[in-house]
Amino acid sequence: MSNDIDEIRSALRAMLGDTSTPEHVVAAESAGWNEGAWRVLRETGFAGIGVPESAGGSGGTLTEAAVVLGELGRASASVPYAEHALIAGWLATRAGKQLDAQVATAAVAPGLSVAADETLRGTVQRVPWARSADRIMVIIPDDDGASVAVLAGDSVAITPGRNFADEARDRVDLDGVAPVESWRIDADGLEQVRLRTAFARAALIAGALARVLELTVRYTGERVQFGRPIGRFQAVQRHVVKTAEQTSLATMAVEAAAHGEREELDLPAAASAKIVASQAATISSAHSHQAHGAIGMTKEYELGQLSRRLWSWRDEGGTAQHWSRRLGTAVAAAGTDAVWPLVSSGTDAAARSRA
Amino acid sequence: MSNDIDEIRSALRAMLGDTSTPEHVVAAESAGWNEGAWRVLRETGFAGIGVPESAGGSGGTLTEAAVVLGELGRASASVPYAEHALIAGWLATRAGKQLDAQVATAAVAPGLSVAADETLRGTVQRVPWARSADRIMVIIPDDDGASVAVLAGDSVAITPGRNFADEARDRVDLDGVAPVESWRIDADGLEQVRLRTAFARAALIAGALARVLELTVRYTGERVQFGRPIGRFQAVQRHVVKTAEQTSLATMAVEAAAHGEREELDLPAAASAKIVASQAATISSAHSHQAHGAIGMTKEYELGQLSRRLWSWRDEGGTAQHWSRRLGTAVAAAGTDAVWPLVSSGTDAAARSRA
Amino acid sequence: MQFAPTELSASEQQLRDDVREFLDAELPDDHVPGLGMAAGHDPEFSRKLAARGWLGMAIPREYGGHDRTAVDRFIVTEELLARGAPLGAHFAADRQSAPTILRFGSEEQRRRFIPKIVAGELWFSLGMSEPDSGSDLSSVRTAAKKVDGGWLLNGTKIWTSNAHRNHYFAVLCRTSPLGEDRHQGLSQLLVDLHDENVEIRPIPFLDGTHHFNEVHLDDVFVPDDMVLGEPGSGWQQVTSELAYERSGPDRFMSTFGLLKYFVDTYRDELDAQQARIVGEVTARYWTVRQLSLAVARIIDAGGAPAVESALVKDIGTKFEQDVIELIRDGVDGEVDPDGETLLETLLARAIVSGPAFTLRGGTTEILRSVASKGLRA
Amino acid sequence: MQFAPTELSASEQQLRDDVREFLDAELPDDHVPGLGMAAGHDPEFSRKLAARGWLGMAIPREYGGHDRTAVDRFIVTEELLARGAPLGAHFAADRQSAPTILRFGSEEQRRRFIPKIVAGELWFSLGMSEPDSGSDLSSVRTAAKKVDGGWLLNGTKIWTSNAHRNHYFAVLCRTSPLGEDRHQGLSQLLVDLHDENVEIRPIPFLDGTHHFNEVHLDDVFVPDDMVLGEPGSGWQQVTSELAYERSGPDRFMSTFGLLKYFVDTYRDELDAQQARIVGEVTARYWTVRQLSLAVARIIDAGGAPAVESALVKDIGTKFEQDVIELIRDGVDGEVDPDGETLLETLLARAIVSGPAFTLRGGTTEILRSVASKGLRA
Repeated sequence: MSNDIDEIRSALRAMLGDTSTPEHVVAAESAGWNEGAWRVLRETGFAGIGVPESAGGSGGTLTEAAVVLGELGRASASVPYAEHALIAGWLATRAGKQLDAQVATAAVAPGLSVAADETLRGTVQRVPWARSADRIMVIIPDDDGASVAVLAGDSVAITPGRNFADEARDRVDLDGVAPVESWRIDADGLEQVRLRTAFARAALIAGALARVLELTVRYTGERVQFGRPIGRFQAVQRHVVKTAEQTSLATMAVEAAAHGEREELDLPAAASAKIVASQAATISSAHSHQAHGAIGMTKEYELGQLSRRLWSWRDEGGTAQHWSRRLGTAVAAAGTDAVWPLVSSGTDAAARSRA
Repeated sequence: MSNDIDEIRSALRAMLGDTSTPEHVVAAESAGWNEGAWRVLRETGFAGIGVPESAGGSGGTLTEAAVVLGELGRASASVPYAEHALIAGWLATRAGKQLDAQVATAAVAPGLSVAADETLRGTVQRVPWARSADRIMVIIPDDDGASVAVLAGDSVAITPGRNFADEARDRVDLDGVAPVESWRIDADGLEQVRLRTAFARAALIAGALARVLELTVRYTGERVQFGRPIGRFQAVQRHVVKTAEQTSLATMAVEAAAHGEREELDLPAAASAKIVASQAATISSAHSHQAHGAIGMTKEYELGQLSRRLWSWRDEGGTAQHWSRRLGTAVAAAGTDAVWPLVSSGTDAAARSRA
Repeated sequence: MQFAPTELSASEQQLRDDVREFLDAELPDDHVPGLGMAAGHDPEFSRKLAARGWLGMAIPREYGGHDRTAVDRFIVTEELLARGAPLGAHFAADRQSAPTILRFGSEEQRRRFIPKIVAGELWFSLGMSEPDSGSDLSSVRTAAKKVDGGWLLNGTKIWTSNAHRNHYFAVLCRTSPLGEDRHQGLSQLLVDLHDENVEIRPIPFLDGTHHFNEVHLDDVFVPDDMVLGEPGSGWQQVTSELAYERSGPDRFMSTFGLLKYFVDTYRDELDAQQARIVGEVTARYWTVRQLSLAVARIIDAGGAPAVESALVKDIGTKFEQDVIELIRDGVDGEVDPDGETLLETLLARAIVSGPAFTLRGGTTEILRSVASKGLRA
Repeated sequence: MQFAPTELSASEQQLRDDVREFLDAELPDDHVPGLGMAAGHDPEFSRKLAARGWLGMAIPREYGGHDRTAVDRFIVTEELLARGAPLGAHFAADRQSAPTILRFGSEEQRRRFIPKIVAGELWFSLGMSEPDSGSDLSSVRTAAKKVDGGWLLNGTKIWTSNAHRNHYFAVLCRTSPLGEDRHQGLSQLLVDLHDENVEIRPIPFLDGTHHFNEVHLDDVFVPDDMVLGEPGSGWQQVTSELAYERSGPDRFMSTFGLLKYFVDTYRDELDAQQARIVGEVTARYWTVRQLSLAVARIIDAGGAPAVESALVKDIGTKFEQDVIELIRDGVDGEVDPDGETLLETLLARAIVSGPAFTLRGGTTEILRSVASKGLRA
């Protein structure tokens, strides 16, 4: 499996080296996404990682999915992989359906109402990539779980929106839209959607941070001030080391949450991944920018494009604060004697569920 | 007035140089207070600063009181000046009474009940210096203000307690005690008690921090490692500068809150002083200890005795968090357009009250 | 350290009231506040301020100034910043160029430039940084060669804010070759940004906006009388200049609007955590402001508060960043760069600009070295 | 950086279960947890652990050890720390002295010391620091003069934890005069703390408790066979030794009890802010622990994770301090050093001890320099 992972990583890195160049990243910010990169990811099957082959995907577990997300984050590649494969693809598979879409996106949509004739009405804010999606999956939570409805992209009204990196986060208005298809999921299914959304953003963050660290190490090794590389100054070393530490934490939290051949994420691991990654995004961007000085504040230099993603992704899928409250409530409910078993559960989800 | 202040400061510093030597500080930690220093402060009248001469005090405003507190904090002098003069003395004066006490202390005591015959029953936790006080003033809040009752020190049961610096913070149990005297205060009076208590601890903190900074500058200038004073290393400079910054902030907040010939403290200024000073205590102690290394962790070295006081005083009189919530609630209630007038009110309490 | 709390005199309070009244009248109802020094570049607004006597306040009357104090200037500045007023056209010229020319320039330079700056008619950029010279100013490579009647200037300056809008900039350069003492042989030349041999290229900011420029100087002829002071005294000039710009309200007020509009948004439904945030931020603003004001008083009393300035800048710029994180915590959700409320708008811009607060005017690392040495003195 | 998540094997899980069961049985109901390495010094407890095979786990069987892995040792250690078990008697000997003697000592030294350490019968202190030598170990002044059959040792060691309770300590000293290379001519001597020429004076800790000592060496005779390895190889020994002690659970677990007893105290009335604190601390523990465990796996695979160890120590010790502040924030009141609950007791002790976490075993500043260089390699 670790060979597979290395292969996926190096193949993706090469592919994104061609399709998510600085020019592509700039162009994607006008378009709201990187269509070319997505097309290649689809053609090569990487877009289907995490979806079983039986359901039209490329197979692979959450570990492989995290590798894909890490490379996408690293390359600032604005593509709907998380929504298409990990949410929409996974929900369809779970319902025994094939997702027939070039670009699917998905969003939890508490603001929608379902009429007696099953048509949908209302507004969904900040739907990733909606303008480019031929299928929009809305997940409408209720007391027993949620209704899932698949909408045709051209059946809804879209108002473009964006995040800091100019990735599409669009408003979707539904005025009595009939879904292409719909079904029910239970509360566990709804929780998985939320955990997967958080996890996916954490994995993107970890990938971006690895690149931020490389840039910071390189820049501070090359930039000379007062006759020597600035990386020789203790004050700058502190920024580099803090960046490395946060990168290690985010990466470890993500990899450990996905570790094993698991199909499902659990709350402690996915929440921890998002909490640690979101905090790492904040701390690392402060230190890496301070180490870089003014050059880091320019649009051309790669650090800025990564920072703008980090500032978006730390909040998307739930803030560190949101997940901390959820995790803390669960820990307290489990009780005093469950705290250490949970903390020391490592990659063992079964140990967490017993805690 | 500033001449007066300089005189008070230098006279006190000399006096405490004799009565709060390292040996006295160690002895005070066994006894729970520094009786000798207090006796001299009484004899010389410094213990009465902040209480009008007409009421048996030495006169002076909150600015002079802050100077006294600053010197006491700086010298780690464990004496009941804040409680004796600024709370008990002030409450007595306000009620037109003379406080006849060698050592008075005071505490807000929500846990006490007053019987029909005016006797008191219940427990007051963590009363400063109770074991040494001949008069204990309890302030029992209710819906309209509070009852103030003066108790004889020998009429109550005392269980010794302490803070981190082994300053007496005793439990006082009342089993149907008849007060020596009692009266009512209104809600404004009760609020002043709380603001004065917070302010006094902030002023002690500011004084202690000034000394922490001196020690840190001196130590890092003298201690040699790798062939030069450690203060030449950027990493150590950062600790020194952060200590200086926090000292400046705490000192300014305290002095500005007291500035002018005011009799009363207002919520924004007193709360700000305690918020800023309590946070400064936490931040400075971290940086000063890191700059000092192991020597700072020993009982003999002066830094430790200051740190243990800072770790106590930051919480006593209300934590930074407590006062932040109170101040924040007041700011929000005053409304959007009042925010800037309040922030920019400077030393002008009238401007704050208009905000 | 010599910080003392200070109260505003009656005339200072009057000045403040006047500025507040002016801003109430001048700023439109739909005014979108700017973030501190990065606020809008509005020549008309700057001229109106000048007409009220609020530019060049601490400049002598003989150069068109108003002979007022550093505290008066502080009061006007903080009121402008509190409202996010469009001070971009005059700010650098007023804060830095006019005092520098007054202090180091020839009488002719003073008469030529200062009255126009004070009138809000002449706008300056700063020309210190270079591609290979950031904190280490003595390593600048831009150089001027002596020619008949002046100098031929070649090199590249970078991070030049508003060069595309302003009239002049002061260029730090070598006027004699690099010798043993790196600090010798530097000068500042006052260069017309509209000169045909000056090429200005935008450096797009992180979010695509245009503040910074790269300025290429290709055989720009600078007459002798445009050398600031004596040739070779550039190092002394820029180091004292850096001290001017350190501790004013522009070093802690950039994100004030976040507090104001946070209160505006949540005041009726403030939860305990949000109340705590409002209280903490308010307390710290109140205190930092007093420190900054105390420095202005020291300057007015003829003091040289170098350590105090450095400490206040370090405290203030870090605080500006802390405010962003504290308010973001209170908002607790996705920040929409196209958000509909002023709070959302300001927060989004602050997040993107925040890293620069501790870089401009000398990085935190350099400041701490200055402060640390001063504390031992 | 080469951190990889790792799962515990069935036998590792069994070991953990065994340790948990042992601690449930051995720790009394009224056990007051210690704070990490500063927990109680209880020879009987250490001997019981030894009897279970849980000391010297990674030491070869021929020296009385158990030929187990760094991960096995990690598992035992973290379980002990999670319970605040009294590991003070054996901890330094087991973590540091036994592996050092194994690696650098003579065969005779190995046979003489290691089996007793592994049995929990022989306790070691560390003798690196001196009054004038903190982070800069090469500047030690303690010196040994060659005499017939051994060395005469003179000098003073400081911050020697538990010297008043332990049997031996390894003294870093000069065995040949300071030359051009400061790192040459240093050796470690194994010194009997009960020698009549060794004087041990307590250095009271901040709160009056006794952990530290000053150890005076006045013409202490040390036989030749008590020089660790070859004379002159002390520098290489201590620098590699520092790497051992960097990244284990003792670097992030010292304040774990705060989380546990915070949950215990507030679980039924947790407000939103407290829930947030519990969640954040839990998430960070879970992640830091995996990093530390990953280092143990690298060691077992024969790797040399110097950078990883330094990063984990920096992360972990800072985190131990952060936990104190986060939990203090959740308690929000005066902390009573004589408080009645375990939460109060632990919190008070943690506040007083906390500053030491980022000092012991090499300060943060030194670590960052190590890590920074490694990241470029």
